[in-house]
Amino acid sequence: MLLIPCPWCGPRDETEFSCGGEGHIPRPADPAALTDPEWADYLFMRKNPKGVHTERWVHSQGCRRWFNVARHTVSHEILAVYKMGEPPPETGADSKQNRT
Amino acid sequence: MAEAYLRLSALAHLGLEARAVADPGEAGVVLSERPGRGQIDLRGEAEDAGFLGAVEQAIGLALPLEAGTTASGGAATALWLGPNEWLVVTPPDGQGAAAEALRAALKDLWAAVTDVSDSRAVIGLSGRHARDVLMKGCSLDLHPRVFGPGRSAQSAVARALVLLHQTDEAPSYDLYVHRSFAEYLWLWLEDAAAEYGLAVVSGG
Amino acid sequence: MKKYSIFSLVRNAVSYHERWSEAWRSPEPKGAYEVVIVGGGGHGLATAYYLAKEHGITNVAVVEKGWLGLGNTGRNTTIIRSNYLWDESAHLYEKSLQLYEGLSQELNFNIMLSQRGCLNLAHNQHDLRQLSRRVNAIRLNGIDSEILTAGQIKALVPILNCSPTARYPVLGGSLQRRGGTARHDAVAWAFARAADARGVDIIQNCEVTGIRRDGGRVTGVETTKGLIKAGKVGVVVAGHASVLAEMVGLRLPIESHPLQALVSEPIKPVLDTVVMSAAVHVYLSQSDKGELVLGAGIDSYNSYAQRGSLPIIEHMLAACVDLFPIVSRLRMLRQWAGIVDVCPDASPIVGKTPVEGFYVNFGWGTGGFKATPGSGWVFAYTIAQDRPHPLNEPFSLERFHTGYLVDEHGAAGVAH
Amino acid sequence: MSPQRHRLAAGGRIDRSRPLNFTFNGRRFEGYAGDTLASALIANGVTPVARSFKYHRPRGIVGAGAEEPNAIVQLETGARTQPNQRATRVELYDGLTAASVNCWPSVNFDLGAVNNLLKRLLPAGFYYKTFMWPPGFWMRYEYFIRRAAGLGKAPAAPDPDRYDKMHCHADVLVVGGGPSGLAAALAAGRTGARVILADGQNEFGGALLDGGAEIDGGPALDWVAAAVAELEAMAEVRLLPRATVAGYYDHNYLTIVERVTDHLGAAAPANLPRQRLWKVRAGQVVLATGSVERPLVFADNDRPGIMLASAAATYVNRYAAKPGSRAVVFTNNDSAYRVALDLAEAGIEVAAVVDPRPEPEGPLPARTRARGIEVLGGQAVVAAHGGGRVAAVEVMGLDQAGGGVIGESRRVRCDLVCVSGGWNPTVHLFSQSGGRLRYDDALAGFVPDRSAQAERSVGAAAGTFALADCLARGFEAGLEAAAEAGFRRKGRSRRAPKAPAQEEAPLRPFWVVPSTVARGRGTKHFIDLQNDVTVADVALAVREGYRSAEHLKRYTTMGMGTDQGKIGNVTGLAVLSELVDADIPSVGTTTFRPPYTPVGFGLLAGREVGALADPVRKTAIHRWHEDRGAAFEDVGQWKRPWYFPRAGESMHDAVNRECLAVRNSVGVMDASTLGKIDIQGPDALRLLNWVYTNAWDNLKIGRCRYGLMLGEDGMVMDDGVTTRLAEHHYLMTTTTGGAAGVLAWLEMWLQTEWLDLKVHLTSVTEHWATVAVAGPRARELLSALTSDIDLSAKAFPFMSMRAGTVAGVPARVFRISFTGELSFEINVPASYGMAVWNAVMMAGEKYGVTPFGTEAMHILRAEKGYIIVGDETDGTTTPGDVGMDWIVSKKKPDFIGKRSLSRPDTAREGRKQLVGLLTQDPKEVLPEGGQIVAEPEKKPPMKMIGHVTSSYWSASLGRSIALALVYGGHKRHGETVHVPLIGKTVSAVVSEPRFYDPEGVRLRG
Repeated sequence: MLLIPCPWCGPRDETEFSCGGEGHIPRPADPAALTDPEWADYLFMRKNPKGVHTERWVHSQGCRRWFNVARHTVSHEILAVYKMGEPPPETGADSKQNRT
Repeated sequence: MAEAYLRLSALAHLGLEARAVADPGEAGVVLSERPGRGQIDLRGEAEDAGFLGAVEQAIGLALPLEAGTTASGGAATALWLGPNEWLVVTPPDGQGAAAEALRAALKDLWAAVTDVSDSRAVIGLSGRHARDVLMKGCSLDLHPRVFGPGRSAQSAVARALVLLHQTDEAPSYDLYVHRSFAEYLWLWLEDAAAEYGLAVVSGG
Repeated sequence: MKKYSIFSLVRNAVSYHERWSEAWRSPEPKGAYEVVIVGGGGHGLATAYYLAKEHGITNVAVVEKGWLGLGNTGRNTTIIRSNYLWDESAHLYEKSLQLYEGLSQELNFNIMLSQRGCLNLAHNQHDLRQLSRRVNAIRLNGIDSEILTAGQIKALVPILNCSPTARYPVLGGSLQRRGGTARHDAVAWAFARAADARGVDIIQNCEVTGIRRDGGRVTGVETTKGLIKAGKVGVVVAGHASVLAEMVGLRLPIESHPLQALVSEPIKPVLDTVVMSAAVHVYLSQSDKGELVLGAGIDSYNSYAQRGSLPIIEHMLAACVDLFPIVSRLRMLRQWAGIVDVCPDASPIVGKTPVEGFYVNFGWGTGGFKATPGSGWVFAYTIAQDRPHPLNEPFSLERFHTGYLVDEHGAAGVAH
Repeated sequence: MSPQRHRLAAGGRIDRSRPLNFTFNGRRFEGYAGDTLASALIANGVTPVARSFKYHRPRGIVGAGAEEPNAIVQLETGARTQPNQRATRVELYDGLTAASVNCWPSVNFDLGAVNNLLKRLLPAGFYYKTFMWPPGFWMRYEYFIRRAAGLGKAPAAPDPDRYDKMHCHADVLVVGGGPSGLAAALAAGRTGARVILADGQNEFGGALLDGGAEIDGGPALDWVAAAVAELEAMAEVRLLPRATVAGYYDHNYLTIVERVTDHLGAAAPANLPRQRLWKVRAGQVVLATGSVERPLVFADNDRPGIMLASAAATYVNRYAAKPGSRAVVFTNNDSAYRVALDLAEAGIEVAAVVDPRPEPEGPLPARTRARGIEVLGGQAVVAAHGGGRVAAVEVMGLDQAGGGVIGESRRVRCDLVCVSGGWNPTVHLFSQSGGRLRYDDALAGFVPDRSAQAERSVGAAAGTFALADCLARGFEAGLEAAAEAGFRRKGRSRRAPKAPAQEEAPLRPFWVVPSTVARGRGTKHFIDLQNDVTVADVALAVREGYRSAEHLKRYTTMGMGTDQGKIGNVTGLAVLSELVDADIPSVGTTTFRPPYTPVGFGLLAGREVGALADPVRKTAIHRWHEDRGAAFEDVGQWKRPWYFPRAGESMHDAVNRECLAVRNSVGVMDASTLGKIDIQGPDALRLLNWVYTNAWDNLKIGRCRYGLMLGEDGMVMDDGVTTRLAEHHYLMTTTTGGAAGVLAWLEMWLQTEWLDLKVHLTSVTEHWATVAVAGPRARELLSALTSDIDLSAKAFPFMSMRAGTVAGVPARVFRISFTGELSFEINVPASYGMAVWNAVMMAGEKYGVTPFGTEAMHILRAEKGYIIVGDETDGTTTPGDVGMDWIVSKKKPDFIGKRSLSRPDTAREGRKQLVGLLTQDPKEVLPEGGQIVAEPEKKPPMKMIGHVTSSYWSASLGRSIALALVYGGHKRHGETVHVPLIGKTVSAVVSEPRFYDPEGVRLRG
């Protein structure tokens, strides 16, 4: 069971959180201007890397705050936790590099 | 305010007052319902000194800014809920005046004052095995080195979300739980406490 | 292929079983094939078999990075059924079930298809409405399905807690009598043996590291055993779809999650039916060896590790003990997880891609095992004919652009 | 009762002053406190104790711990019966009853043993090759196979015991209370760190419990006692005996199974749980899990009386029980020489020590010879003889390579064979933690290599066997672990415990003994005793291409038994490596998965069963409903009153009465479960415009508006009424089921996307109780309860809100309607909910006010054609599909879900659309979920054009009504469609989905 360091509450069990999937997918500014495939890309297409994944979590049973997590999808190691709006830290999150 | 006799606490139907004993004796775990507290959900910018000052002015309380801490002042206690959220707990029927004072003080700021007094029931848990009972359903580290008097945390106890507040060294705890989950949590606590001996006391 | 039968068993007993031959060869890869199938799980092996059998294409290699059949093929809870809501799914899974029904004889390998019935429980009024909609749709699609009352369910599964005061009371259920289980390993082995007998090369311990292209056309695969040329490449990799797709720059609407399962210690028979409860995320059956086989819901986060989180198991077993009180004193012997590739509509992607000669078959989520022969059958057709069979046409990648999704969360929401 | 014939007169850790009675296979025996069931059976000379899984061969006790493959018993009877218990792990208590599993009629005469005669027909995987004819007959064969399979029996009744769970945090968790673990715990404990020491046995000491060893110049057991006493006195140390660490999960999360009362039998105190699951988050872990001896494999090595040498020593030394009277020790290493000496010491004749090493030298062989025991170097036991028990072994010389036998065979009479093929470090938990294993040639076994988590292995688990090294390394590891967890040694340092050095010669890696008969011809060399997997089975698997360790395991079932192959797996790998001509590390080890030993389902479920299975959420008015005999329906975790039957009424009667009351007079409903979200902030309006399909700009203070919320995929997600309370203050309501989800959804957007929006959201669902008063006389009723709210249609129009006092309680009253009638929803703080409900009931008495439940509510809204999210929508339904294009703003440039609505399939004509259905026979009520066809005469597969989403008997209309989603439904009004059911087809006409007061006159009245 993961131990996730909430940026506010500190380390808590995974069960207190909800996973919001891949992070850093901004909502398109003008969806009407997008083609159907472009819109589908925003809606559905995901990196799903085998390696470091930057994803969003919310401390749903605690302070109810959303934040970003960089986590390895094989070792489950959490490499970084950072707030919404902040850029991902350098963790080698390029999936090509970190295929194991 | 309406007549108090019209009110029913979340656990009134369990007949806890009738079960209450004056002296818990050898019981390892002591439970009570602590009804009627005023509760206000307060939102505002923790970085804004103006907000903090206005709150202190209004209710005589410096809001706790560190996660998991509490602060008391005036007649109220504030529990940290999030980086911009607190639960202000007042004595019974104190929420109206406190909310008015807060609203007046914060009217020009981006803040929110919401009376949630009936949202949560409060269950008092004490006795020498109080911590053991909590550990059965709560994954927080409650060791005195980590979680002592004055600490609070939102977490889960079994399958209910709970705002936990340790009120003394004994340790004694107040468990704030959403009203509709209160009966479930009470029954769960009774079951978990069975191993240590249980006494119900009056918490009014 | 030496035929398996009771007679061959007796004959070989005389020679102390020293004369059995390999079930499949382990050849080194040739330099080129007409078709390379990436992924030696059940679906990939079935694809190769049907390419050879139905389309006469035998110059085929199946490349597998590890040993065949040890991914999700060997990690699922072996449930087979075709009781899906939408026509598109119902027809595809029913094709698969029909192929399963003759598979032991066709492949001459006992896959132990046991059509002991698959029961879905309803615990509230909403469940009952959904169940009725599903059963009516399945029936009108010509597939067997029936609604059972709580009383009929109690008679069928005596160990089920049917008390009206249960936390999750059993208000009714649907039964697909043709549903059941099969021996998962045997399905992979049987397809491997039969494909091999038709000339397919099964190449184990051969990991694909790149896809060769010439312009918009695929020309082969780079592997740890060297370049293998092929005019057509079919990718059938559960739990690794995104990794393979990235090799040709394809972005997928897929996320990979752990799906957990466990078995109890073996006990004498107590459960003859497969029982599933979507509401409480429990599904269980009893294997021929006597183990109760239980599956849970997926873990919420992306993962390529074949392990999951304990709370999922605790939650599932609590519901299970409540539904089946007598299992409380049984014990969990092994727990594990598979990696399931989940699409937003809980339906697979089987078809062509923008890259010519590059075909994909993945995203079966939690329900791949039951689809094994059907998936292989339609995928072989798609590769051989360079166009989807009507059965898999709705399951294209383009559906995510048009919005024509096949939303099977109701059927697949609880994993199987 | 027979005396304990095989009990030694003195010694052991049993308490001879506390005899205990027990029953095994119907016979009564006596043992002592401190015995396990296995040791008591040995003390009574009981053999065989079990039959094997496949061939039903008689079997005896092989081990003394968790590794036991054979002695699997059914413990107790009735509701407390427990299948598949290892006799070696069952502590004896007075009155214990146990029986062998999987044999009939008895363990001594088992009809299943016919399989042993047929064994040549039953090689590994035989079932894959047969039972295929005639087609479709598999399930008939399977019927018998299923009945033959399985070990013990499940109880027939619910479990009367209770189970507990405990979350726990530790700086250092030490797994295993042998010398290494005790030393580690002492070292860590002395730093003040929080330490947990868990051990599966009833007392700490591990292998030291077998006696003999020396620590710090005295008997090791004295040191153990002192160490335990010191640990017990430490405030931050938790000692858990009878506690097996079962699982090692991500981020140093481990589970421990504590057997709290299992060893007490009927004497177990009623207030204690039977078992407790400790869920430990550990800063650091020290794995001192020891090792398990492995056997040497020879022909018919499964005969009762053949056991692990260490187990024999344990029975003699710890339990004072004699596993035989004349022993042969067969070993490839020095450790079993100690066993030979112990046996001799206990008065058991040791006929010989057989050792494949050509010239066994060193102190232990020397002492053995000095004791007068014959040591047969360069030789091996090639076969065992005997039926119910081993009677003799055959010993032959080995050639240099160990691959063949030489010389004459010698028959040695014995009733006990103690085998030792070396030791496998218990690396299960290490492997579970993700750590990588390494094959150690000297040890001929796998040892921990690279750690994946904050953990270290010590002692035998790390391949360190000498006691002195175990103590030193354990102590050091304890200090290291504590230091990494932030605790340094305090005050004067205390030295590690010391033990005298021992000299041992290296083992000779040796797995399967060759014999004069080709393997698999006539005799059986067992690798996996529980699953009856032999060397010939492995050879067959390899021959057929099942060459990976994992294929081998699955094809032969090796290691898949309840013992998980703890003693046989490495041997199996060795045989495999020999057959495929590769070294052991390259054929690999199988992955160890949790749990280490089986964990009870009931324990994992904990107390979350029965009444505590899942929270039952109840409203503030629930008790009233209950007292009035309401029938409830589950909506999520809530219990909602479904209908309120009066005496003698059917559901149908009650619901009709409730509906008519609302249409004709007044009804009252508890609507407290609807979600309520308080929205405050200058950007509240912007938020509403983002998340709802319609525009909110012109909503006046005190007015309400209905809103539809979509997912980003354009599909209907939730709906509800939102009220503007003040300039920047709104109250949103959601569906009951959507309450938590909608709040989370809004928060997600605010916190992850629209960080600049100044809005605060607070759930107030639980703060308010909601009493909905609906019907033409609602106004009259309410007017008796309020003096400060003008209820007139003009002053208080439809879709508005007024604050005031109702029944003396401050309230918000919303004039909104889900029934189509004049309706007021009174919101009061939840603690007043019951009082206000009662006041409404009293005030309504003269109007015959009728409480109504969710069923009547569903009918009333269906008559009006109002959708219920989840019934008329299913996650694939757009606003247009349910005829609600009118609420989708064309002017707003964007809102959540807007873009998806213009995708080709979403915008397409002819999608499933909401219609009404009126059956041709007005008495016929369609079943909900019925599928609709246009051509009923066809046979399946039929083309389905839609389905019934809601269907009721409408008492108000005196006929049935239904809502349905039908392809192109909006253009089908007036068409006749058909719903094929079992045995009949019902025809209906497509209509507008509004059946009652379509102009909405009543609700505005």
